[in-house]
Amino acid sequence: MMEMVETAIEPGPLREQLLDATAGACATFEGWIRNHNDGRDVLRLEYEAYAPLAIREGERVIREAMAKYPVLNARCVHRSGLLEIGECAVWVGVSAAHRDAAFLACRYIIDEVKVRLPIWKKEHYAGGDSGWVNCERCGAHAAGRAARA
Amino acid sequence: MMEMVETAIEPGPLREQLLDATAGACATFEGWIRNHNDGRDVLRLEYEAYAPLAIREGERVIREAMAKYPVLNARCVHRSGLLEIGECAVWVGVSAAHRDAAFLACRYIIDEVKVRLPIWKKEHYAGGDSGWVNCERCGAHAAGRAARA
Amino acid sequence: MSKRLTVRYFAMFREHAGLDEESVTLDADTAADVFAGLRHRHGSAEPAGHCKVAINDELVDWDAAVHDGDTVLLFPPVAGG
Amino acid sequence: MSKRLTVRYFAMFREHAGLDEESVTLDADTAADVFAGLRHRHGSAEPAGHCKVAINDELVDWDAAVHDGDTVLLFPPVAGG
Repeated sequence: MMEMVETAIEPGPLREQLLDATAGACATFEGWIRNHNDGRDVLRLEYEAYAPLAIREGERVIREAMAKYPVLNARCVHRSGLLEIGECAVWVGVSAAHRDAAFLACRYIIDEVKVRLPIWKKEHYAGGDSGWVNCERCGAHAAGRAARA
Repeated sequence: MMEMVETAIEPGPLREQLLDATAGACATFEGWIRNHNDGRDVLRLEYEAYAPLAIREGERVIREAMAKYPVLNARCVHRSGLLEIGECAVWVGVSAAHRDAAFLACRYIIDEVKVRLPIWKKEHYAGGDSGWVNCERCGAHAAGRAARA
Repeated sequence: MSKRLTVRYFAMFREHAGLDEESVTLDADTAADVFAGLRHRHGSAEPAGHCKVAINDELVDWDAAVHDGDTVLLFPPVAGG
Repeated sequence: MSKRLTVRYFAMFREHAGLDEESVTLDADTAADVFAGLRHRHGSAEPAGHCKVAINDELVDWDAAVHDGDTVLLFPPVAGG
């Protein structure tokens, strides 16, 4: 199950939802806001998402993971809005009978979520400027606009 | 850091200890008691550990993982005693700047912990008998003794 | 053939266009035609292939046909996680 | 050469021996000799290689030397996690 939220992600209750008497393994992944990227000091991150499609594509990714690997439960939650350093931007959790499937499915989900869901992030730098991640070459006026923002 | 405990493992506070402003990724693994193994119904598991050496060897495994992969923090907690279905027997958590290192180090730690630490588990089956895991061929009288236990 | 479309811009595209959504009349057969025809709006000089597109809330390939009345969502390169 | 050793048994070995620890006098040069000489105690017909051994709380290889007064820990195949 895929969820988009605008408030803090709480791993505890999410993990509970993976519990299953036939599960021997649980792998989770969390993406945290770190204070650096590409050699620059990052102050905070702003996530923008188009939730209806992010949810639908996320559900598709989870279904693919469950078809590829023998897992019992798989969930992903992604946050949007303004996030501070150390906050959790995305949580993925998978339970399975055995650890191999749990690890592989968890990895598959986060890898696909990062490249397929309509989610964007804007880094706010220590210098006061900001920039959309992965968009360095998106627009002719990109650098100028970001610096003025 | 490696820890051996005799009470319930609580993932929440453990995860907190991995937090780091330079970390962008956190991978965790939990081993849960599942209700089946090798086609048999399992009622509960009994873990025996030789804690002094389990801790020392666990610390070694964690140091190896931190040397092999660029990670920031890594922890492992293993429980011993009688565990019921659904309980957590082992927790591994790793934080890193990037997810690749977090996943690989987490996987390395659980793989090594399972085969190197002096920890044993005895399965109690629905039929009333029990057996030490991985010890099917350990002792000439193994089967008979386990059945009588 | 000229079509009346609703176009939605996201993230950097939204910032460049200065708005979330607009109605346009455009000579376009495919999603790629829309992307190319609206370069001055979304501001990207990149090939469409680096971006994503949805028509009426379905992610589609760039060669998907657009029809009169469609809503076309233009997504800059994504960066989830 | 005959040595006075403290031997500790774990898990299945402990159950077979019926005790945690005992003092033995044994003709043994290496950890492997201890394992072989105490088969009737730990009950395992398996090669030592499937098991593990520690001397004075250090995990060692089976060809490690044992000395008078050592404590030898005999570990059946482990199964953590």
